[in-house]
Amino acid sequence: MRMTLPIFLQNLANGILLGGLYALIAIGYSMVYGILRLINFAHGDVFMMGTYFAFYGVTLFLLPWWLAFVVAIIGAGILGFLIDRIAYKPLRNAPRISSLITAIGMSIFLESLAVVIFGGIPKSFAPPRIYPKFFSKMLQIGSVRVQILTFFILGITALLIIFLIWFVYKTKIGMAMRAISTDIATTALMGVNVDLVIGITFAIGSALAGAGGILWAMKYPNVNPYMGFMPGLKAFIAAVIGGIGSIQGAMLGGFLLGMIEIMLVAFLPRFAGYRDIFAFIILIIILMYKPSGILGAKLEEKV
Amino acid sequence: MRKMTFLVFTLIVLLSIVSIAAETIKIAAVLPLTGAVAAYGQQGKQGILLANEMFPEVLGKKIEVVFIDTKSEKAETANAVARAIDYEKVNAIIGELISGNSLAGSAVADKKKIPMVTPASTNPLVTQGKKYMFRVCFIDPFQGEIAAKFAYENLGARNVVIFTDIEQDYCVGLANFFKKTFTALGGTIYEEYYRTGDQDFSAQLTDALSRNPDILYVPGYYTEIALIARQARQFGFYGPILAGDGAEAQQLIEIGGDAVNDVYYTTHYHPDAAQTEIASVFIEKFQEKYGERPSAMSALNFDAYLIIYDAIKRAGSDDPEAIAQALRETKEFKGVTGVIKMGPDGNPIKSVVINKVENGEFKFVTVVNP
Amino acid sequence: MITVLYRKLPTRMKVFLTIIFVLFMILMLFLAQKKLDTYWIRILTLIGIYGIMAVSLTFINGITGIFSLGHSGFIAIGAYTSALLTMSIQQKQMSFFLKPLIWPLNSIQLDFLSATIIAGVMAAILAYLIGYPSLRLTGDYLAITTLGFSEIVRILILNMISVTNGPLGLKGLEEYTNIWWPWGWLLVTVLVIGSLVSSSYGRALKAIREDPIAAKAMGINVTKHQLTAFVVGAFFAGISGSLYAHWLTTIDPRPQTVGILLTFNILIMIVLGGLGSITGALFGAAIFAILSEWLRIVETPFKLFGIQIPAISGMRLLVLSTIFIIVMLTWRRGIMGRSELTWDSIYNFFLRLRRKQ
Amino acid sequence: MERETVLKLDNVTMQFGGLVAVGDFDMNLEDGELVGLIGPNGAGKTTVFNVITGIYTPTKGKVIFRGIDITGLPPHYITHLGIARTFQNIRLFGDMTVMENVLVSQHHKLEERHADKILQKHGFEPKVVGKGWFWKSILKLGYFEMERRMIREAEELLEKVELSDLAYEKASALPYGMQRKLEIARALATEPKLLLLDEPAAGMNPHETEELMEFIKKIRDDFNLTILLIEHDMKVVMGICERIVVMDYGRIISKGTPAEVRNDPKVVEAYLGDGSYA
Repeated sequence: MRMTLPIFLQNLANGILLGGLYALIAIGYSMVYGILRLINFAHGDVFMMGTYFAFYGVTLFLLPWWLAFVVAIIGAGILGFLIDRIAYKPLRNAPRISSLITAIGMSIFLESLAVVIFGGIPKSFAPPRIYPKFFSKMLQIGSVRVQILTFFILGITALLIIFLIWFVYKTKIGMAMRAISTDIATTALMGVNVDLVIGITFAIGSALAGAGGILWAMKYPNVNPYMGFMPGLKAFIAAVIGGIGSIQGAMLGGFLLGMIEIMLVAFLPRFAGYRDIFAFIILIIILMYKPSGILGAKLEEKV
Repeated sequence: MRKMTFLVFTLIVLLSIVSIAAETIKIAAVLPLTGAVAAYGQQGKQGILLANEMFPEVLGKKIEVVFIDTKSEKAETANAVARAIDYEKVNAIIGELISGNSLAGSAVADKKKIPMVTPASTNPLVTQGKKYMFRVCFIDPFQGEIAAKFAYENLGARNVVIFTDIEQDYCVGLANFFKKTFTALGGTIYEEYYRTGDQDFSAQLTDALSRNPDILYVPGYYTEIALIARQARQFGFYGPILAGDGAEAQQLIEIGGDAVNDVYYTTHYHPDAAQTEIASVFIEKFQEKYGERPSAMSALNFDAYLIIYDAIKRAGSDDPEAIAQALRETKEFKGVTGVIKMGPDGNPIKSVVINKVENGEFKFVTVVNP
Repeated sequence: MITVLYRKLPTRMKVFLTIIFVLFMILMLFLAQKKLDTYWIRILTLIGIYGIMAVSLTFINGITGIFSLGHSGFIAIGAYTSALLTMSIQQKQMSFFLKPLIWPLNSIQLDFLSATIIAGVMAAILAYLIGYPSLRLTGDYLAITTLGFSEIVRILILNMISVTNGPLGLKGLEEYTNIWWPWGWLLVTVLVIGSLVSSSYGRALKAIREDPIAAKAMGINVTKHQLTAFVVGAFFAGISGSLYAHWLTTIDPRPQTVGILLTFNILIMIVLGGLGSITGALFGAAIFAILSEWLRIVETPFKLFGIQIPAISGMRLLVLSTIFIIVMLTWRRGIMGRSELTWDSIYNFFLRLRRKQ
Repeated sequence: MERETVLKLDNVTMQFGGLVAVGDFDMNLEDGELVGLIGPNGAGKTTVFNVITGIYTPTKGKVIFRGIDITGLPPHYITHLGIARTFQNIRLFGDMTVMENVLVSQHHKLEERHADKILQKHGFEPKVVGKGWFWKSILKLGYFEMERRMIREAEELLEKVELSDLAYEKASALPYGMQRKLEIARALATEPKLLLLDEPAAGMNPHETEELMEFIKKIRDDFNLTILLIEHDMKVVMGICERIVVMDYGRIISKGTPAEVRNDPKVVEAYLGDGSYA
């Protein structure tokens, strides 16, 4: 492959964009895992649901696009909260594997629910029907062509992450979240309403997934009930790479994974078919040799 | 105790479900209504429902279509066909759409000697060696060959990049047959690969466009074609994109927007090239019923129903053996997707239509006869 | 403390009862084949195949406590291995038109039994290679790693066109899998895994599930035992893959054929049956196969309490997954929990009934 | 008469990152001794156990058991060679019966041929009974006889520790005191020469503690054991131990007979300074 500087820069831009989207979804995974040690398999499906909410907000309820997006993000948050209340809360004291199995069940449930409610035919999430055409305009920066959408997505991603870091580190609930992730039992003894805080964590993580879903659909305008599975899995891998349980880690992992995927396909186009293998191999190597990820804290079992 | 009450309640609900039955000629439509390729199943269902509405009766009996979902899975397809035959006692079967699934299903139908017509499984193996398996679509080698000739002769292409969806046997097959013919004609080929569900093609496109292709050949399904077209235009490729019949769906234009202008594709029919009367009626009624243009998938499923209907009428009997015999003897069947003469092995001999997208509409380009 | 006496039947009696039961099952299957229509025979056959898949997964997941989500990978390897071995040379030449099949696969053809056994062995070898590194992990990390491995297997199958025919899959296999092969293999599976579980090895495996560190301290080579269980489970998964391929007569690397969705289905079976019980897994497999078919009613127009409900596709999976979640929330033990339905337990059940009277 | 040295810890150091959990630890246990290992919380007592039983490999130093260098051997080897332990927080196989818990501890006699070779090399009696039990278990060849033998041995053991009545109860259903006892029984079933008890009296009332002390003395004599015991309850330690080793911050600060240790000012300081013992 002839890798010239412009082509490299083009791929860099692509990588950053994909990475940003992975990062948004990965944060939700990471937050939930940090608190409950639960791989929330249904996270990818909340991502899908959020996109559908936005789609129907615009097409069925005729909301302006920005309002529909905000409502959809809130909707995804509420959905996440409900999922926790219904499916995970009753299993708080059960073996961790039980929650994992239930999460898998929840994922299948949400997918089939979407098939029943929204139908199996993919919906098109494209301008001008859903959002203004302005976003899909191309900007020429030197030799690199970038869509305005890219800046929008990166901007929103950055904004959401800044908000999240403020929330986790500067507010009372954020403090409670961090306390729970260190020691759930002690935090409960301190008089913190653990269930509420966990519920809020789910809500925020899910809202971010919803936002990620909408941005994803703006970039790849194809909405279907199964759209959440692969990005969900990839985001989980990103969270593990960065160090699961850590918000900064999830961001770092997301950007890294997005970049690696794009660059590998760019440098070795023959191996595009193996693209997902790379992600899984990275996952396995990280889990084997540094399960705490790049930024994660070390977890050890006491004998 | 609460658990007990709950269980009893569930049992009552389940037991009070009663299915409805009636005296009719039964045709089963074994389709992927959910799962990975639900979109095709749903489009197919639209076509069959319309056909059933337009031609509800034959030999004085009502035709009842039983839709059976396959979840886009092989095992489910095989079970669904067995269920259709033994439990629903159908006289003929329409389905499946995916070649691999049709194969699993046709093994069952062939053994039970129930005629089965697949609307869209284009792999040659589907009908091979089976006496009761038919199709209304053409097979991959033919379509790939026509596409290659069209690219070389009509579009004047000499340098083509093929985007192969390595997860779809349909796509790999088409790409393969295209490659054979095109290189034989003297053109050069470069290949890129992707997988169903991929959303980002920027890496492949950056590589592909650095080879300055005249056209891109993307014999995949419409979602990916639309995304590839969008991203290709963003990267500054404005040449023609050639595709197969998997491109034909309203979603191609919805997802692709302006980017899919100049997408050519080989397919089964076009309203403007309507070789049959039924085609224009079909399009009109379809738009009336669903408010959108019919896709090739709907048209092919419509034809699958219609060819069975025609066979029953000609056989003068709803006996599966007689229907199968009549299907084998089909000569001048006028369907929506063209005039079909059933060849040996249950493969139809029919013409290929080439369409293109222009300003958000599907336009007829040319028709190639076998 | 009240001690409930647990009586055991004499071994000879149990062996006798087992033989009677097996003969009875053979008779029942024979009758089924004579009397039932193809549809029900297909479901019965499928129950046999699912049974092997479920028992082998519950042996790994439920009894040894290795939470593996990689079962579909072993099934895929088994399916492909045996399909490549049983296909006729002519059939292979016809199918592999993208790239020719590599030597020596292109020039051999074996009978179904040998092909199935080799399929199991291949899956077992793969399990050894995967298990060796990944069993250092535990819990959900292990789950996600095995899931990753099964996905890697699938993607490799997709890409290694000169061995697997890539996305085109293998088509036109002989339909060897009648009702006898799966049920015969199921018997072997249950006998072998049942023997292991009820032996000292089974106790060691359960001990590892309960507390791996304590098990180590009691002299058990945890890694070796886990690996053994993983390999044995994979062997039978490979067998089931062979049966599955020759039942479908075609196999391809789509996610819904041999991908994560298949693993999820098996997981539903063993959770319904009770994670950690062989007999439970069998019940789970039967319930899953029958319920999946029976629930088709909810996808056709039907009447509920006299109200007409239109056909909605996708309802089946919605109902199944709802049941699945409810089982997890309210009845986590499933049907059997971790207990087994054995002659001893049946005997004691009747003893207790009598004592109550 | 000079007694055989059962266990010798030679200059053992265990470091986690920069943290020295155990430093330059020397200890000799002689055949039949009952020795207490005490010290404030976090002194590194359990780490010593983990080093002896192979859960940790020491950063430096050697562990010699009956003349065999067991440093760095995996835990199951060490158990087979004759060291058994209990845990501070009970770690029974909760979902299995009392009988099964004990039977699990006999499993290594079917399996550990490699460890058995080490035993034979050092002139001890082999423990492994026959070979190929994996296949024999599947095919049920000679298996029932073996199973009967294992059950008989387990029954005898349960008889000795007075748990026979509860043999078919689930381990997790036992009362707390019984669980402690079962943990010891399970360790005994591995046929150890050296038994390590990690806070056996934790959570017991005075009456139960009294019984436990008798029980420990009894099994030492019945099973011919050497016992090393971690305990916070000074009554237990002072009551039954012949020798006591006191640790603080990973190092030995005092050792000797109970009377000697009790009067050692360093010991008093360690405990008072820590404040955990009053």
